[in-house]
Amino acid sequence: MSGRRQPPAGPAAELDDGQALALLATMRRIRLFEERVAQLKRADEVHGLIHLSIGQEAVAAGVCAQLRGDDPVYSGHRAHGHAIAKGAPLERVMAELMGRVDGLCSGLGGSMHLVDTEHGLLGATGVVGGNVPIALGSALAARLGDSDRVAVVFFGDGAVQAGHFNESVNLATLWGLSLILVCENNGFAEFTPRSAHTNIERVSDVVAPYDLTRETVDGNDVLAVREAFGHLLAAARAGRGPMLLECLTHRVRGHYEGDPARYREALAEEDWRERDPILRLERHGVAAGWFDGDAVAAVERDAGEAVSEAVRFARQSPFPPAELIAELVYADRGRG
Amino acid sequence: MRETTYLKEINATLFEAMRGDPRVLVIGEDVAEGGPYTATAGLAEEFGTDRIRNTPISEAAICGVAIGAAQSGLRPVLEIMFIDFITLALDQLVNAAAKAHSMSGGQLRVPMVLRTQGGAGQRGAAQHSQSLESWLAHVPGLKVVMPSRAVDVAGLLSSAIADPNPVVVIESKTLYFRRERVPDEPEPVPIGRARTVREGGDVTIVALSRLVGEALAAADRLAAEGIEAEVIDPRTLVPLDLEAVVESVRRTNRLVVAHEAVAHGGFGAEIAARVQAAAFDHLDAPIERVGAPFAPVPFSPPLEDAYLPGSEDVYVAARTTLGRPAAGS
Amino acid sequence: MPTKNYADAMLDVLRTAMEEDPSFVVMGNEVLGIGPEGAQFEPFQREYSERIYFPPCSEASFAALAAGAAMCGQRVFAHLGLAPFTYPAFSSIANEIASARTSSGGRLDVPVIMHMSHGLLHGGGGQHSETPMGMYWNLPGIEIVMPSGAREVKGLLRTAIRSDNPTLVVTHAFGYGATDDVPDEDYEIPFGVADLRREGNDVTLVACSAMVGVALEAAEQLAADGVGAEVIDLRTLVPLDEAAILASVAKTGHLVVVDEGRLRCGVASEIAATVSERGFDSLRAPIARVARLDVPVSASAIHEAHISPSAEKIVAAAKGAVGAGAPAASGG
Amino acid sequence: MAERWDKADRTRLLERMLTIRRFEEAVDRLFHEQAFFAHYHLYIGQEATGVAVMEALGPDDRLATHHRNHGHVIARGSDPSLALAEILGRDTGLNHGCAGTLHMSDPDLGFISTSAIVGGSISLATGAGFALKQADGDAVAVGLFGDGALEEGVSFESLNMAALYSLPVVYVCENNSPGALGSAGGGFPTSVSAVKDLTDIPRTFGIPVETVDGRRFDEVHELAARAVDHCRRREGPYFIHAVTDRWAGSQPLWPEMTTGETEIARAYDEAAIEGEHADWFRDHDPVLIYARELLASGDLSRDELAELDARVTARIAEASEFALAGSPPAPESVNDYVFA
Repeated sequence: MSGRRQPPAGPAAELDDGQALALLATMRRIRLFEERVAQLKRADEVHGLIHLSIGQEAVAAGVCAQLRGDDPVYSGHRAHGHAIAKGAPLERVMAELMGRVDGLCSGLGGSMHLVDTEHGLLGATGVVGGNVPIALGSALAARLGDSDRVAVVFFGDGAVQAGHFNESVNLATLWGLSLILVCENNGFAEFTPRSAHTNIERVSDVVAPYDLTRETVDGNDVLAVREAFGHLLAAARAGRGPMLLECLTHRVRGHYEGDPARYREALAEEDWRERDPILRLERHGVAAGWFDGDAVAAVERDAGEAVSEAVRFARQSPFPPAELIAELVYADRGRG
Repeated sequence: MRETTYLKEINATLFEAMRGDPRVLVIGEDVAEGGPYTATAGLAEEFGTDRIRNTPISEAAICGVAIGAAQSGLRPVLEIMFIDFITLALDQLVNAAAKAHSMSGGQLRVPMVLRTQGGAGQRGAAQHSQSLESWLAHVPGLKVVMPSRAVDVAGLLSSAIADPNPVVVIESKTLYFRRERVPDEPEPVPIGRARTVREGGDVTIVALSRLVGEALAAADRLAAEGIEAEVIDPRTLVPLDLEAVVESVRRTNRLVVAHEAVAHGGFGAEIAARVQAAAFDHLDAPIERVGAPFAPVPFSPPLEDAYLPGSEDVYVAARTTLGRPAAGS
Repeated sequence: MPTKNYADAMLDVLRTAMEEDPSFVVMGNEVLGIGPEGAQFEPFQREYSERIYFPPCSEASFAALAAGAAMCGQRVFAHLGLAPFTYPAFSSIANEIASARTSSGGRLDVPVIMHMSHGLLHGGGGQHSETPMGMYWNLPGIEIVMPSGAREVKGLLRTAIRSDNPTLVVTHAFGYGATDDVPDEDYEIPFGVADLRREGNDVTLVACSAMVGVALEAAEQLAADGVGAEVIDLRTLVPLDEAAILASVAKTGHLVVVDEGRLRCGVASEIAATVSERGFDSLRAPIARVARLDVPVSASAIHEAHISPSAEKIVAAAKGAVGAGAPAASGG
Repeated sequence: MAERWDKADRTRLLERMLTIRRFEEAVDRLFHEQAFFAHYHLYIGQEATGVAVMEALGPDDRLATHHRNHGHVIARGSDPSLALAEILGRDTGLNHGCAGTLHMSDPDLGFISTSAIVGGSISLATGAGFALKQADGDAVAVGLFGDGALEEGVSFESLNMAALYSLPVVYVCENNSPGALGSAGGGFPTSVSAVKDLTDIPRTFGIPVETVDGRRFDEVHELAARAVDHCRRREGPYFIHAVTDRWAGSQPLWPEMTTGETEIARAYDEAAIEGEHADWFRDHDPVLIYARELLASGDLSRDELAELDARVTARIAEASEFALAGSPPAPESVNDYVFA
């Protein structure tokens, strides 16, 4: 296969202390939020199929930190982190997972279908890879509207084996749209290791025939994600696209909450502490003098409070009225 | 009055919509060249290939593109060349387009139009001749229209482009080239309103798409025998103008439902189920359904001709429901 | 008789098929659902690891792959996942599998077994809660099986595996753990023969899959109120045992069709239309359909309950029909 | 490899190619005489590829073809009379008139279902390969398709699975896009693929792939034989990219015989090559190219060539008569083939 194309030169991603702390705060919020969700799922307070991204927070944080509010973002079934990183209010995400009327989607969407148009999260899908072509449509709208918005779609490596992924890469390349495909390659498609689904080791190799600009990074290193994505984003903003960022990461939980995950070995605690993207940034940030231990503790405390507040908010929100579902089938409120 | 065709009206409506609204764009396979039936001919010349976009043979992806573009403020008109190929885009249509508004709690809107054409009669065999409207009507969140004549395809396509929801416009390939006379200033055709094509007091015939013409032919034959049939074209399947049908059945007390699709699980079943519930005491005879047999569309002309419901079947069904079976049937 | 759940019943049949036919293959992820019963697959998987495949997220391709293999005489049990995940495979199923026999002029059999899970999942939300049989049975060429319990799962799956036609075996996503008295030995339940689950003289309740249990529950409640309900388990949708339904309606004069799929253009529509046509003179009241409301499924439990058929809704519809009161003709 | 063919072989191969050409000309003629109506796709210009691939196969191999199937069915050895009767929708046809031009198949010769959905044949052939790998023996599956099929998602899914499970499938992509309408804008291979070289697609999956001049029988056959052998040895799938110049008479959507029927004298008489499409007949017509080779090698004299053409023409005339004389199927038979 032809060698990987170099990412286009873009402005170097400057990182100041405040931004570093913000990245840490985002990841910590996602982590504590999801740990709480796991508890609430066991207590039957959140409903439905729940897919957690614990261990993958660096991708959501590193990517979304650099996006504008009007950049359309799409996600899949493992979307909590992306929604939170893109700016969706924690309490409204929690209320959605609890099926309450103050949830992002008034309780109609649930965990797998988070949407927050106000913050540019245009969709999350429960169909593996189903949002890739839809994100392409948003990129097309940006192009035709002379906007420099960049569309971003998150997906797992399992999505790459679905035909619509390849169709979309072809179209995006053909039309040169400003779309950045962000693959969270956690090595598992649902319950099955990548090696059982394809002979192609790296997702970035799948798109090689299209000569797409592509980059593979350590997805557990938020600084690496941020920097690589920053370069791609600058180029996409300038109208050069599409591109693919492959983030090699690790899913700590099973495919969904309740999944006994017998199909794989758990990572040893020690190894995990080494790879945990949050601990890594904490260690690095303190060593680099970006922030100190007190700031780290404050981040954790604030995030914990925000999550508790989100739970309080969600619990007091009523369930949606039964009639709402019939009202929302059609945009003009008409029934079919 | 002026002379036109169903196909010319589609083309003219697209021109008009694109001139009137810069958000409208046309996406599909070969659309810049006009497509196999020339429905989009000339558009690329006037509006350029940015707004008339040829695509690869990738129905799933291009349907997704239309959804994303619609969610982001455009008004895409997606062409799926044959309705049979909707199967390739069904995941996007059912799991995304139809549900986005509801699943997002009303935040997202998908004002896209999916134009496609169905029906047999051109010896297209099992994969290019199907009538799949019942599948689409089974999907809440989609609106489904099925025009039977030039003036309706223009009006409904226009209404569909203006609609804030995903609308599937199912055209009929056998109606494309028929010459029709239409008013110079046709009335708008709102989505969800049936049309009484012919009035009559003895039996109600509800017919879809191509079968409207067949029903009229049957009605003429019945009239010659002293039976006055009322022919209703629902024009829109979702939302269905049930009241127009029920009102008619309350007067005629007899109903025939006719379409080209496989009768089993077809849209006729839905109409029959609703009418028997809404007008049970008014029905003097069983509702007769006319549709294709439970078999894939065969290629051979005599087989396809026998397979396809036509005016003879409508006529026989009407006679049957009147308790006066046609001779030999 | 031993007590077994759906998963046991399926494994009984799959094991026999593996033993009888050295080329029999099982392909699919979470074949026994995504619940705890999935664990029951493990010993089977170890035993037949050579003939069990966990395919990529490529539903279109592996449905067609199973069919292509079937055209060469191999039997593949292809688990396509949850019913909504079969939409990406719709062209393979509708265009390739359903029409292949007719298009070859009867020269090619396609004995592929497609399996999927359907139904409301209690929180599955918009994209994991489909029961699209109204679409599948408008598609000539495929046999459709919807077992109502573990006993039926075993007998019907066995028949499906032996059928020379493409079969769609549809089990309820919540049913894998449901138990029944199921014989150890192999047996077949013929297609197109409904099962009269309960006799009654006043109203006929027709259902399939998990709705049979709900209908039986409704029948109990109706009995307490002096209404004798007859409950018919269709077992297969294609072929459909119209005669059984018509015979029952001839006796009761009233029909309530229960279906977990959506109302409009659903399974209940066709059954209502057929009976209203062929049982016209027997019917003493409008046929009521109790089906899922025509809306996308919400993640909210309140909404899910609101749109689902339930024993209470069936009871109300049945009483409406028998009382010849207001026609109970809407879904939900 | 060329030396393995003796005079009789080469004459037989030319006869087969010419049979396809005359068959397709008859299809077009019968369409214009309104003997049948359907949207049909001709194989003219690709005869060398089809015949070469079939020649590399054995009797137990299985095939999945697509909407442009006539040449494959004839090349594999189906009776042209039965094939033509099928296209005319007769009960005497290969599929009792149920298939027509789009879905024609001959299961006795190893064809499985013929899909007219772009990409369908790739997925079905992958299934055939799956079954053949499970079975004993060394039979292989062949999937035949055009370059457009590589735009459909199912093709990627299928290639991935074939590579993953190491299935014995020979994928034969007949790329007839050069010269087609869509490529006029400069895009190659088609106007709607961003892939500059289609062979990069199978290569990505680790599937061995080679491009071959689809107009040259010997070259295609040599590659096909290697590909089949690779699959027989159970070394996984193989991908053949056979490039032909699109027959000048073809329009992408509705075929037209603007080239007229092929005069066999064009194989040796430069003066017979004239008109708008002279280039195609001179440089791209695979049947004439092969005939010229036989004339040059002395395997065939001009008289023998004329005689061969006369024989083939008569055979197709007979097929036309058979097809036209065939009775249509009984209308009720529509229900006969739905279920086993």
